[in-house]
Amino acid sequence: MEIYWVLGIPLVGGVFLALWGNRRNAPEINALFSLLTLIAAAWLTARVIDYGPMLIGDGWFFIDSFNVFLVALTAFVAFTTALFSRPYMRIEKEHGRLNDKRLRLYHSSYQIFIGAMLLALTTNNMGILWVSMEAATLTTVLLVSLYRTPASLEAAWKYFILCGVGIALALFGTILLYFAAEKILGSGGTALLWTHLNGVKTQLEPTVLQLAFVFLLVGYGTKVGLAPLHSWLPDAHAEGPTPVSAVLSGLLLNVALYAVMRCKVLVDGAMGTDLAGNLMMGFGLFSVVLAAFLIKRQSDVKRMFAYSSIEHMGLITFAFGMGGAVANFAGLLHMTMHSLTKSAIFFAVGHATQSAGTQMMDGIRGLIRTNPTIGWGLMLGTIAILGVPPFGVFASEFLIITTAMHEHPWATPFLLLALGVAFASIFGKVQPMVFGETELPKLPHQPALTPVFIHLGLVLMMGLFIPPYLADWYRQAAALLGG
Amino acid sequence: MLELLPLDWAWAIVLYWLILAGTGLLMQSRPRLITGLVFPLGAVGALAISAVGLMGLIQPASHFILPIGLPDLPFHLRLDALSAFFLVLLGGAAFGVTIYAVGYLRGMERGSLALLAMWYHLFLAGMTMVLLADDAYAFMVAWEVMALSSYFLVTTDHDVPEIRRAGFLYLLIAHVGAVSLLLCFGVLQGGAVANASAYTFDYMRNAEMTPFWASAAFLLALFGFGAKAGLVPLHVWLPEAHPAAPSPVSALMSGVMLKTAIYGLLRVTFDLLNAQQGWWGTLALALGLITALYGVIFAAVQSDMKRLLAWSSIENIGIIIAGFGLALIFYADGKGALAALAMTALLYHSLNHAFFKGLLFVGTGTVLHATGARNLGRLGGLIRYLPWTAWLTLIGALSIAGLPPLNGFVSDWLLLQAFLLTPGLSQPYLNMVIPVAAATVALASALAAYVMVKFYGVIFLGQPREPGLVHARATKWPERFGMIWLASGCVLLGVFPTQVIGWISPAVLLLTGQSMVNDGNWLTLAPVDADRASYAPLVFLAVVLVVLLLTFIIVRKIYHGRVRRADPWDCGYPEQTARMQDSAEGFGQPVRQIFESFMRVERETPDPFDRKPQYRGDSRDRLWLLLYAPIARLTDWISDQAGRVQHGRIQWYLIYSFATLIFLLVFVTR
Amino acid sequence: MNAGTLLQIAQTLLAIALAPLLLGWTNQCRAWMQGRGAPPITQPYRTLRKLFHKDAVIAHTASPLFRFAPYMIFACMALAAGIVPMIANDLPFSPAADAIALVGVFALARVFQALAAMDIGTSFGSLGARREMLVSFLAEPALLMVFFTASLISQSTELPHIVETLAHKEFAIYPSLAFAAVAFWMISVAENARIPVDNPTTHLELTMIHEAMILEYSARHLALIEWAVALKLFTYSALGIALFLPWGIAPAGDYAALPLALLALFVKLAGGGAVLAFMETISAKMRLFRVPEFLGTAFLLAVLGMLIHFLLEV
Amino acid sequence: MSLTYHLQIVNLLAALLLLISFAMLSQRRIVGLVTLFAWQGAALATSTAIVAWSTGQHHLYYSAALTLVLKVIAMPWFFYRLIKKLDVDRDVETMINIPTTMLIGIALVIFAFNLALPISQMAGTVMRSTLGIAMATVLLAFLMMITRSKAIPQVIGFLAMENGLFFAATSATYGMPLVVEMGVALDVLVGVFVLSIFFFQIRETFDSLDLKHMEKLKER
Repeated sequence: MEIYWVLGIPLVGGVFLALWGNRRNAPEINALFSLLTLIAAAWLTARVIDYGPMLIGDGWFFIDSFNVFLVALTAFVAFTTALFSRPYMRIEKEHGRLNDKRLRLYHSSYQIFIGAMLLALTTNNMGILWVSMEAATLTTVLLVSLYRTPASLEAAWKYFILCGVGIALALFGTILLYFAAEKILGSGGTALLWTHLNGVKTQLEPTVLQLAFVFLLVGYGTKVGLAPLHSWLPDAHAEGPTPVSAVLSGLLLNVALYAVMRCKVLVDGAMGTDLAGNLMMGFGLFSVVLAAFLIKRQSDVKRMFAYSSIEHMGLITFAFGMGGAVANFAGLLHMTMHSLTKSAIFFAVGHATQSAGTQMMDGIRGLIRTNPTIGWGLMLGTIAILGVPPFGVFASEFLIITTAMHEHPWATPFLLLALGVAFASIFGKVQPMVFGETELPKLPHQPALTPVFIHLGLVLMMGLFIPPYLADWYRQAAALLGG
Repeated sequence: MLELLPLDWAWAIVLYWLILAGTGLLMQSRPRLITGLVFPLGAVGALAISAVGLMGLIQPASHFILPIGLPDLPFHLRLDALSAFFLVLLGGAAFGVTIYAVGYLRGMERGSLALLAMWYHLFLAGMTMVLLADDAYAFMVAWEVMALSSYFLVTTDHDVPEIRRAGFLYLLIAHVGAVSLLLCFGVLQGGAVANASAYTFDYMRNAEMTPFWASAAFLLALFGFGAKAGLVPLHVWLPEAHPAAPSPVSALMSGVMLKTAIYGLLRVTFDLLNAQQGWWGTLALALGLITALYGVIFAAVQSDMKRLLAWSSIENIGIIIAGFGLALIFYADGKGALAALAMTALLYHSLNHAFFKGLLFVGTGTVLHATGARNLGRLGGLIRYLPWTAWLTLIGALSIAGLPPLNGFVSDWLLLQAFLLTPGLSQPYLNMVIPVAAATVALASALAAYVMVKFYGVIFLGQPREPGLVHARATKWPERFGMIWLASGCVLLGVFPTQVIGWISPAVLLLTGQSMVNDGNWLTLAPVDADRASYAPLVFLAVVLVVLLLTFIIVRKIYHGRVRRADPWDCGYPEQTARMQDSAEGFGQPVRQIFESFMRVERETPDPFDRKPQYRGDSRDRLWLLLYAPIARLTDWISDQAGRVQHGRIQWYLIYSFATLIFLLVFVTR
Repeated sequence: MNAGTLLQIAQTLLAIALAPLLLGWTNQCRAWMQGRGAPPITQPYRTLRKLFHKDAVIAHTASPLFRFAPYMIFACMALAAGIVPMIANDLPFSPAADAIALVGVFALARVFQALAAMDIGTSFGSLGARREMLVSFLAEPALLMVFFTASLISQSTELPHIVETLAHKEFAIYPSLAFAAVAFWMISVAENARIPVDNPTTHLELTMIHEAMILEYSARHLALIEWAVALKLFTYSALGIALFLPWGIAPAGDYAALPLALLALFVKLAGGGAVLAFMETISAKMRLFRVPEFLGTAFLLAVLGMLIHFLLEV
Repeated sequence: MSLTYHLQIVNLLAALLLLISFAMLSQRRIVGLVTLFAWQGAALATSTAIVAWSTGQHHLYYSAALTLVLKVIAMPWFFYRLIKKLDVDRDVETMINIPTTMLIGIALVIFAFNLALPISQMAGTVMRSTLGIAMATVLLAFLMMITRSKAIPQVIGFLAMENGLFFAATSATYGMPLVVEMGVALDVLVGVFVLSIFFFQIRETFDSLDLKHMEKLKER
């Protein structure tokens, strides 16, 4: 039952906000809808924790501990982002970068975007999964080009074309999947239901499945931002409004990776080899290294953190590729930590860029002097994302690296190199932004930094203490992923 | 009622420090309360922790599990003799320094004072946790908390670009080191997948390892801890970061934080890896000696007092690591007793260094406050204006120069004795070469004396080089008390070595399986065998004092004590100005001339018509150019190449996707 | 208060008393060899007496450390003299400090000397201190190597035990000690501020090392320092004797041998002084930056001695 | 027996599809491209209809109708209007010259067939070889997107890709579940709608639809 609330609220919200237009209280309404979604998601989560995995709507929706934790995460970050975007968008409007029309577009498609992601997470039908991924892409295209600047248009165009092509390939993969499945499950609706596929995965035809996986990996991988399919990501993150960047790298990437993982489970079952795992490890490693070296040469702060998202997605993909209880656990943990931390960072960065009036890092100096909260938020967030204890990101990196050390020692030098370079580059660029002399003005509005510190607080807590039920939840999910 | 083990006290104190950190932050509006209340309380904690350490030395190892950390891996804590010894070190030094800080930090800008209070106590807590941690995760967390808090302490006044640069360099190298430690633990934890209990040190102790992986683990550990300890060539951050921090923090970093690296090295090599192979020791010995020499040479040519002390810390770390290598060689060769001797020497030296380096750093802090100058060229003659500081610092300077009967000499002496015993080794090469290596230690300590004469003489003796110095005024009582504490530590450690070694022996026993035999009685120190060598500092001191008094009395009794004051004679040169004294550069000049090959010297010679000529000779670390600059260039080059990938043209991006797709299709259907 | 302690005190006092005599003797020999009229052998005593009687003149800028230093230096030297076996071999005090500690004592005295020199803040004071420390940090490792060679033979760093082994065990020829001896000679020349490293009688600004440090001292302070210098020379000579020609030093508890030992000591010292004077006459003072080479050679010889010990005598 | 005819017809249409893809690859004028795209849609619709009729999969009729409406009527018409409005009907200069593109295309086709061979062996459906053709169409469309440097041709390439997918879905696997196809169609529609918004925005910002103006965002 809750599931319909979870999916319904955002869609209703989207439509409502589209009609309501940008009255004074539109941002609050947006936040309200997100809150409701969060409540519904919490409710759903509670149900799943109590009763375990469940099929809803005669098999159209399937909730297990793997996707329910992503649902919860998505709803939560969506809510905090809505909170953050409230003053942020106000300030943007005062700066004259946005008008009512665009804000209306922003609010409604924000809700629809969230809805689409939730649908992608909860559906049991690989086809619907694809459809909702595509829907998410389309809505975000509008969000990315919100400013209508040449740069933002270009970014959106690249985003659209590349992800469109990717997603089309994913569709081909899905078709191949169906092609393999219908011989066993017979044609008709059931042949694309993940639960059914999962039941018969050992009988599926390996040769078809491996082709299917290639298409699915390339397809959804484009949205995950795995190198060398990542080219759209930095542009889209850098040119879109900051709340959008936050949800893009905080949520959308996760959802895409979720899709990949669902497919991987099937393929592993069908082939019995760890081909899928190896492919993912390769992609992951390459992304981590390439991203690290690209970070080094960034001058635009949002672009830099976009690359860092690529790096972390690569790390997660690598972890999932290794498979095994510990690695999967670490991967899931890292997913959570990354989306919390990265969105927090984007919040802080957003206000920083507003107060400086530029995204160029040379223009942002000595935040601690003028806006201490922003400064500390950015500093702590950066430290957290760089994997420095006691923040949670370190916990997952700890597990990933130590596991890699005895599973695949050959990979560790690359990981080290990448982590080192990334640390040097990011920290070396952030430190002068936060510390030192400055002539930046203070922000006109009180910045909305509660989300930042809520996120960082959670991340810190997870680094020192992971609540038992949360841990069990991760363990179950990790077990589902197998590998 | 339950009786509390030392361990319970220990982590209770950690908690207490965390709370203090919180209060420090909250008291932003009341700076007087921070200096008047928070820091004294912190000092009490330090005293308590050293008491806990003393208890822990005599009691058997105790375990405790904190219910935080990773789900399957809560924080395992353990207090054994080794941790206890380093707790004593930490507490002892930190107490003096913190008391000192009470006076030092008065009148600091309130916002940064609150932050400082927070990070300071976090720093103390982090170091303590490092010593208590008994599993890889807890250790890493504590380790990085320590690094992070010290980073924020270093960048306290971050308006200065050099300080920002120093902080960045520090944190970067610390992080790289930490990652290699992470790998080290990954290796140690061996093949055990999927059960987090494999991350506990208990598991690692009993893990079976092939020599190859054991060596890998050792090298990783040496790299990681070496990066923290400032082992050449990973030392570059140290001379930048330690001077940058406020003096009490510099004192803690040099005196205590570096020792946590030594602790980790001992823990991993002796406790977890059980010191299997001799060549590890040889490597460590060589690196240690190089570090010692390198450090002291650069200390001799510095002209910034805190930077000079930082370099001298590198030297001392080098000596300690050399002792570590020696102990390792002996141990791997099955010479337990000798290993115990070397181990005692290195632990003793760590303890000593904590005290005298702390003392010297706080001394410079006072000078800095009184004069506002860090450059030796602007100081001089302060013994007249800051008598307390001057005399107390003199004790520190003499001890670090390794002069009897103070503490620096004891550890040097023990170390040299250990070197002398190497002919007992089975490898012919080692027992020929190592006594020669001892000469390096001797050279290093002799140079240390040179450095200290320069340091002390230029700051406190002679005539003031700046007219303003005559207004330098005396220090506040907390500062004095802190310095007295540290100085008396130096003296006592020097005069009662047998008792101190008695305390240390449980730690030595834990590491080497034997404790150092003391063949002497309560006042003579005689390692291994009284006929070999012995040293009785107390007698020594007594005799010196007696002769001193006798001479004094006789001279005064038999002859008169008349004194006439006059201008200095100085070979009858008519006019004397302060600028005629040796500048710091001048004093370092012989060393620079002899060891010029190590450094890149940038000279500024004044032109002949300059009324107020200034000579500046700046000696730079050549390793920076040889090692770090190329790495930086390489990464830049690679990232430029990577930059070409992000071409900007959508067709290219499509081609990437296309190529990937085709490649994968070929790959899977091959 | 047993005989050993008495002997200990006696020896120390003897050293203190005789030290200026050795100095006087050396000067006399040198004067003869240079064909000058020699001062009487007791000249140093007279100088000391004269100095003690004078009023001390101290610079305005002098700090207490300046006045404290001479006593400290003198005490250190007396201590050193107490450690080294000269006539008898059982010194109850010797366990308090072995050869390495002896090096430490010399270092202590030197540091105080240098600090005191810097205290006034004259150009020459700091110049002298700098040069003194330079010489010392080069000499110390070499000296240590010499001691190592000796103690590797005798398995001990206790001077009495070394003497014991060399003099009273069955006689053996140690080629390593020959090298060590030469090294030790060079070192002690440097440490005692003699030609060719330094010239004790010059006040030529550009060359002086030790003299530059004590320029500001006068009267009793100067006297103490001069005495300490003589004592240092004496101790070094005794040290050389104990290490390289220890025969004649009375073994522990053998009081009958004492007179003979005393006689032997006189003879050896006289010889040593003469040789020192001779060397000083035939050699010229070297430039300051040749000193590292000089001491480097000393170090090399000491190390060679040790290696030879490993090759031939183990 | 009658199925063979259908089979032959569908195969014929498949071949036609492939041919049209090649034609698109070589077509210079945008209007021509749109026409070809319309034809491709028509072929697709017919084949779908035939499959539906021959196999009695009734929901395929819907998708056939959908295809007809969307890809044969709506979109081409829309594109014609767009081209008129923005008047961008000029020769499209390609990144690689046409003959080379052709050669690459042929290589791709061979590759696709070999790829599909093992699968179509085991294909339970009547239409064995169609999967290979579908894959070839997809790849060719991809190639076309790469070679064209103007916005509209790129989009048409994108849609042609969609066609290939559709063809695979319908002929190789008797169509996906209806919901999915509806969803897909909806997405395509929305996509085109979004695109049209784009075109105008791009046009008014860059006053041309040439992608050369959109190469600012890169590592400099």
